[in-house]
Amino acid sequence: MSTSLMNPSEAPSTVPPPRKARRVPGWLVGVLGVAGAVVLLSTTSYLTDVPQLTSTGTIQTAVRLALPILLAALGGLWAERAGVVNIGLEGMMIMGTWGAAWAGYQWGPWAALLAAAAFGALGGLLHAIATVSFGVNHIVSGVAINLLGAGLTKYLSTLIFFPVSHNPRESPAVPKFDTYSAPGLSEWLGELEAQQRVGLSDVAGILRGLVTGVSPLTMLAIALVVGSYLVLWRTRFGLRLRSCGENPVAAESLGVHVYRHKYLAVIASGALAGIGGAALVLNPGQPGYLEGQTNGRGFIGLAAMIFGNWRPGGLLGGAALFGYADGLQLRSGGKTFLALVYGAVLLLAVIVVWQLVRRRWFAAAGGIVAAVALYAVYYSLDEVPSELTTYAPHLVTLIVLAVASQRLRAPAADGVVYRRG
Amino acid sequence: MGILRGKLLPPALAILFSALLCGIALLVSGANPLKAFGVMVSQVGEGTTAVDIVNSTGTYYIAALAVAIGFQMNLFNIGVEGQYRVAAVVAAVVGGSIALPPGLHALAVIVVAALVGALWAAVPAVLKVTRGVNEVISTIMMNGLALGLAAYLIREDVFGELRGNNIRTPEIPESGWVPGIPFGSSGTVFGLVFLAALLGVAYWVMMNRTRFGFELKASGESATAAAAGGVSAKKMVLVAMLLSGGIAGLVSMPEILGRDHTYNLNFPAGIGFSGIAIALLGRNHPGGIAFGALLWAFLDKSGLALDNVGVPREIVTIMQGAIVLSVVVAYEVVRRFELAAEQRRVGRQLGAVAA
Amino acid sequence: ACAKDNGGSNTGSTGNASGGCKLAPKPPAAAAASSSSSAGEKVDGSALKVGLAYDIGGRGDASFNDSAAAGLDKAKADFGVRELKELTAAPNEAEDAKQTRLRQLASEGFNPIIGVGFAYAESLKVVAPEFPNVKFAIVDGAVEGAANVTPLLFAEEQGSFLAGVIAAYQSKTCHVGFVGGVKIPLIQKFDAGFEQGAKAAAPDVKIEKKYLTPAGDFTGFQEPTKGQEAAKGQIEAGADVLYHAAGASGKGVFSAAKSANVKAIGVDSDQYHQATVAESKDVIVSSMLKRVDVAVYDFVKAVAKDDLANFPKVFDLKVDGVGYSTSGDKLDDDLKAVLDGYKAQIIAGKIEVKDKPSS
Amino acid sequence: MSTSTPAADAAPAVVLSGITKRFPGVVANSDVHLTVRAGEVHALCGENGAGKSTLMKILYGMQQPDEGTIEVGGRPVRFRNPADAIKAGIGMVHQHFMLADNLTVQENVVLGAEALHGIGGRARKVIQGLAKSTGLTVDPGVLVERLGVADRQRVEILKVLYRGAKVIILDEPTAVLVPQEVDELFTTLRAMQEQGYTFLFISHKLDEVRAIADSVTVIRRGTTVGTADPKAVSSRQLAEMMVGSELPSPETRESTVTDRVVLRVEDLGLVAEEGTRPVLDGIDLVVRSGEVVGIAGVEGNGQTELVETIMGMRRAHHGRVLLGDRDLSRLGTLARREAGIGYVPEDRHRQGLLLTQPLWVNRILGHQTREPAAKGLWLDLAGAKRDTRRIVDEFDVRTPGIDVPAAALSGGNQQKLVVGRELSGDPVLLIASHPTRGVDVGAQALIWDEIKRARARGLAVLLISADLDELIGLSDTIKVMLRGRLVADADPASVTPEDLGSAMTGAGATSAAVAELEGE
Ligand SMILES: Nc1ncnc2c1ncn2[C@@H]1O[C@H](COP(=O)(O)OP(=O)(O)OP(=O)(O)O)[C@@H](O)[C@H]1O
Ligand SMILES: Nc1ncnc2c1ncn2[C@@H]1O[C@H](COP(=O)(O)OP(=O)(O)OP(=O)(O)O)[C@@H](O)[C@H]1O
Ligand SMILES: [Mg+2]
Ligand SMILES: [Mg+2]
Repeated sequence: MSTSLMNPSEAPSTVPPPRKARRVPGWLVGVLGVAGAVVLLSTTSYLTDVPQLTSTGTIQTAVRLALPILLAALGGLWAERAGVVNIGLEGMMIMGTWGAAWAGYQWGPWAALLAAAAFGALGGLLHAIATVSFGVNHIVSGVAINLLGAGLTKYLSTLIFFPVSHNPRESPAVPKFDTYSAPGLSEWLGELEAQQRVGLSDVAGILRGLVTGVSPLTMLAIALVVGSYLVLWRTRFGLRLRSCGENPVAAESLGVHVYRHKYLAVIASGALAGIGGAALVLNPGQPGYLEGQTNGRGFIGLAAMIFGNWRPGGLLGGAALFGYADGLQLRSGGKTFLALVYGAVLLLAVIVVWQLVRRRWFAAAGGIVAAVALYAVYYSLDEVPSELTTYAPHLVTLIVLAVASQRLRAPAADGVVYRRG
Repeated sequence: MGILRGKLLPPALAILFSALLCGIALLVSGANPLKAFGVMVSQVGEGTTAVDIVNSTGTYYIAALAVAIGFQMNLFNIGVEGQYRVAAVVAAVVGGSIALPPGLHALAVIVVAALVGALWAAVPAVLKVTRGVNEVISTIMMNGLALGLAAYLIREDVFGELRGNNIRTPEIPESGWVPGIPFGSSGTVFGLVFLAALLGVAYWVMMNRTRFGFELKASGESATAAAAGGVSAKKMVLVAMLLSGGIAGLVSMPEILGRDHTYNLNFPAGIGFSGIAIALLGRNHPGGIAFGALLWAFLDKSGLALDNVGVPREIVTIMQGAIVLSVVVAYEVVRRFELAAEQRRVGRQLGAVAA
Repeated sequence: ACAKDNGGSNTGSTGNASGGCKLAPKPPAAAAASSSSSAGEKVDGSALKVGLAYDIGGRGDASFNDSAAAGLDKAKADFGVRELKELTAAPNEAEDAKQTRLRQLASEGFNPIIGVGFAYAESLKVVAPEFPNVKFAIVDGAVEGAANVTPLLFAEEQGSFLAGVIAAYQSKTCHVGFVGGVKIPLIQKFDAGFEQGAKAAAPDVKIEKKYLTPAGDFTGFQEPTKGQEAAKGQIEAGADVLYHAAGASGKGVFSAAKSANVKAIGVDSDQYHQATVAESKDVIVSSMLKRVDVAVYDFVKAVAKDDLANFPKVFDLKVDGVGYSTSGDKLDDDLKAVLDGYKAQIIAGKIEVKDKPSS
Repeated sequence: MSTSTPAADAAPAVVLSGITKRFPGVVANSDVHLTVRAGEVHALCGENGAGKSTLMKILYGMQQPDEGTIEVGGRPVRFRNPADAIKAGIGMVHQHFMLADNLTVQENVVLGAEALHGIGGRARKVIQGLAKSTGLTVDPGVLVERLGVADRQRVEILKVLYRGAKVIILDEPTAVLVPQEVDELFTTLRAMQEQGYTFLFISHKLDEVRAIADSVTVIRRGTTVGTADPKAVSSRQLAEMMVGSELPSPETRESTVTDRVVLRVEDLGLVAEEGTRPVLDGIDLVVRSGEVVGIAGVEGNGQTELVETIMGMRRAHHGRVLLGDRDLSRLGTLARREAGIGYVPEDRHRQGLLLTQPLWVNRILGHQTREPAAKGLWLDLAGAKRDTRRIVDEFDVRTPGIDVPAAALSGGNQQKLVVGRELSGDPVLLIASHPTRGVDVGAQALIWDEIKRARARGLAVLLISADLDELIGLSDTIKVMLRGRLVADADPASVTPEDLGSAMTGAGATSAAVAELEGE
């Protein structure tokens, strides 16, 4: 073992001289992806005559639903970039909801945000103590934190909320943020959308959804995504943090305080998950804290992060996809879902053509079979049973992962217990 | 002695520590922890609680075994939740619509449940093996889909039937029931609790005495070493996941065949997640898991008594979380201590100490 | 370049075909309402120890548990009940936990014992025969073959029929919506009645429907966010009166109605007066009342008088087991008259309200 | 830099005195004394586990000594962590590369030293400047995972330079390099020495030590044996100082090669997982009974892939693998093992052993279907234990018992266990990847002996090794591998490591002993 590389069999073989890295920049991938998705949706919307696919309302719904997931995913990003798997996001998020409600009903939404971050961070701290200092398996610790988070908040609610709200499972009502719109722009886009012109109206609808009725929370979340990118990829702190997730031994040998960075990362992770909880509590439809409110969103956030290849832009996409699919099924149900199936057929058709160009006959054949099967579904049904559409986001995530997951790459030391010395 | 210390000390410490922690929490909230714990212990003697604990231990045990098989090779089957639900619906539907002689009927239902559980687990397994999809995500997604499928299958126009305000699958005829052991007014222990015990023994034998168990463990310990030793990681993933799903499919069998005879809207959720915690608590060891399941069941069932003394029952959940966390910390501390001791011992015996 | 949105702007609500529905002929006016509730009668319940086993949510859920609690409180005050004990179910608990709860109450000498929620049906089937001398009751459920279990069933569809009528009359777009929490038979009764009522009042009415989760996934009662988004979807599709039967998720429905300035109808209790939805109270035009409190009160009373034989089989419009609220004064007298007309027809059996939705 | 020659009167760059470091069960360093003059290349030699790396880690602040003092530039210092050492101008290139694969070269270099020039364009300029002045050229923007070994080493040295280190520790820097790359490295070192850098240089290769070092200190069993002038001692003398006894040699005496073909590889090809890039291309190979065929090649030229394809751990794209007359191409790894292939993997920790499991469980690995470890589907625990005891005895595995976890053994003893296991069950073919890598001389000698004995009994051996002396000494035939192809044959009787090295880098045959194969 003494003279080899760290991972001999995983070492890249230098057989032909290393390919000149023809790397497409990440932002370009994102832009192309978004553009592709818009084209696909507007085509589908046109062909199936279901304007809801790109309506302002749908987009707004998607944004609202994606928000908590996005924040949880960001939390996951911070922890995992530092090499700590955080399956305890759900628990930290629950703690966040409680903290948000507790501070929120007394001192307003901004206080709610702060308290949520603090409560989430507390969960993160616990996770850090267990995983970093005690070297506990990350999953174990995460599961325990989920239990603890749920138990603690229930317990605290009976103690603290019950006397005020007379309901041990609910907090008193929490005041919400006002929402904001871009004046002029919003109306202009609204007119465009109303004209129902192919493509143009779709884009207008989507844009309008993004600039109308925006909560400060949404802006904060977007800022956090950008901020996370800048901090993690453009600062020395971020470099050090990421190095802890890639090769902590090397980092330590260069004077990086690995434990400290892991602690900070996991605490930040908890805080972000906590803010995700606050996003739920401060959602206009919510009374405040409600037992069982997170309903697995922490896990979904984790999935969105993996889906997004451990990158801020990617997880934004993952959260958006989930929010969009969920919004669509909630707002319009079975018929729209069928339109989505149609969209999937279109997407598959594109993939098949691409595989044919690359002479991947097998993959192309698979694509054709899937497309035909989906088209048969589209053709034979009027409406998908609501039992099944409810979980459309789960299905969509699964399918997209199956198509794309081989390109994913976790930080090299993710989930590895690191011990100094 | 040393081995016992290493294995038993950590959980004992952890339980003590968690009890202490919860005690403090109770004190802070103005309750009397001694009274609370006392009421929980004495609850075991009340009504059917003892029998309920045994029954529930069996259910948790099966769930935790299912999880543990995956854990043996670092596979996180978060999907036990969905697997047992889908398996329960389909098995209940099949059980309610076939006619077979007693014994055989129940057996058929059990086999169907295992198969369906395995089938539901096969999706993430295949996705992982062929497409590299992380099983944590895919099983979480499958849990959602399981809810949808179960709901669809019990629609009145599909297989369900209406009972008052409840919907359920057709009742399984008496030939498909598995009789329990009645304890009079203290309740009836499900016959299939013994299935759980049997699974535990089988699991132990498999892990320690068979080639398959060895390969599973080797694969979990070091996928690269296992591959060099002729164990295909992909095959192991597939088999382990199917096995895990198959066992998960059995989770609700004791209740369905022993008491409910149908799947209805009151179907309990969350057993899969408890199974994860219990498997971790028991360190994937059949004995440890049995202990963990018993502890879990005790906390669950006795916790009902806390209502009587005005203590929020949620303290039990806190206790469960605290136990899981502190038990692993305790194991880790003891392990480090013992590793150093072992190295010292090896060093001494070899006389390798220079100078 | 952002401007603050003022609450209740007219987001969505496209295609204002103002003027509302073409209404069906109004039902004949009813005779004077018959207030059946026998008041003033003195009942002594000082010997009773009443036990209550709540479903998930328990006292304080601002829903049917709370309603049961209110009935119990009233009974205690009126009859001087000796002792009360209330226990609450936990989410996702196993069947035997419910049995233990009931058994615990029974063995501690509580009698009568009321299980709140159909989830107790299976447990009562087991426990009730073990305590033949204890009088049990179950809200929203029935237990076949157990003589000592009194079902407290409601004709939610009848109340919802009236809610449908209200919706049809109040809609300007002739387009109404229903948001159900979980797609279970109980909630489908609300759906069915609402649909039938709306159609009866305005045959051309368009109805949007959405259940948040399917049967078995009870999170649909706890997801105000989803309730809100579903409601917004319906509002944008054109609905301007929304009725919900979605538990805590209903708060999201109200919030959506409030922000789009459309009307909403509450459920179970008079939600106009509910603290947690106080912000949106001005859009709540009425609530479909399901008088669990009355049922519980009447049951305790019947037990105290030892007169279960005459106990109503179903709490329907006839016994005022269901109804509608008028708090906030959003219904005009015309409409009230129409509602009374329909109510009379239903009571008289001229209209039979279905308990299963058409789709 | 103006003063380039080491001045005898200047304060020594580093003085370590009385350093003692104990680990549980081991005293890694015991009263070590070491003086390094400024501007010299000071070599450190010693057997495996002698404590060289530990000493260097102490100097670099990664570990704290239990006793002893450190002086740098004449001033006593205390390093609590590497950052302290870096501040004092000390840098270390580790025995195991310390690079984050998924970060770029630039990120790896600036990590931990961001305060100097930031992490952006300025840092890039500095790196490029450094690279130019020292000849360590590498593109700062490329991901480290795309680099070969020599490039990685350059990055490691750049890292150290970037921090302004004046005293540079190189822990076995040449182990992974071919002779030509070693020469290049040495040229760089000399140029840097001119500029005033001081080097601490660890190597097991004594010729190299003599070629580059100005003085050499030998460590044995954790303590300093003495310092010598490398120009004045022979490699043999040095080695005997290290070991305290005579040296073994890998040489095989007479040939035992027979005509019976055991392994035949025909036109084997492998395509990289991520695309269509060929990793192996048209490999034809024959190994006969009693023959050792050695494969020489710079790491990363497909040797690992070749072995793993023959073992069935990777799916060949085309071509056949035959054992005797039997076509193994469609079989899995286990079936191939059952057919009679023993396999000593290149990395015993990752591929050879289950580290936390007892020795006897490790005995079962790879033999889980065969006697004595198994009976049918059932494991035969007693049989496995019995046979483990046999291996421990026959192969002189130094262990307190067969129930200790494999991790508790030293590297050499772990390797003896692996070799013992792979030679059990009478294999007809042994595939040995770096069988003595990082193993000390005693264990090395034993492993060589065992391979020779088995060969004499008719075993066919496919040997992959980076240690060219071992390769030349053990093999009957040597093939050179380059970019996934076998490009040349060499005759072990006459070839020198230098010739082999130049063939391995593709510089072309420089000697009659290496015959290029037709085809390219
Ligand atoms: N962290 C550690 N914990 C326990 N023992 C250790 C540790 N690091 C090193 N050792 C032991 O200290 C001794 C010296 O090891 P060291 O790595 O310094 O040897 P070395 O001379 O560098 O050997 P090599 O030639 O293999 O690199 C060895 O016996 C090793 O087992
Ligand atoms: N971090 C560590 N913690 C505990 N023990 C260690 C550590 N590092 C090394 N050891 C112990 O030191 C011994 C040898 O370790 P080391 O890595 O130096 O092996 P080695 O003899 O150099 O073999 P190799 O050549 O494979 O590296 C083993 O007994 C191992 O258990
Ligand atoms: Mg070593
Ligand atoms: Mg070393």
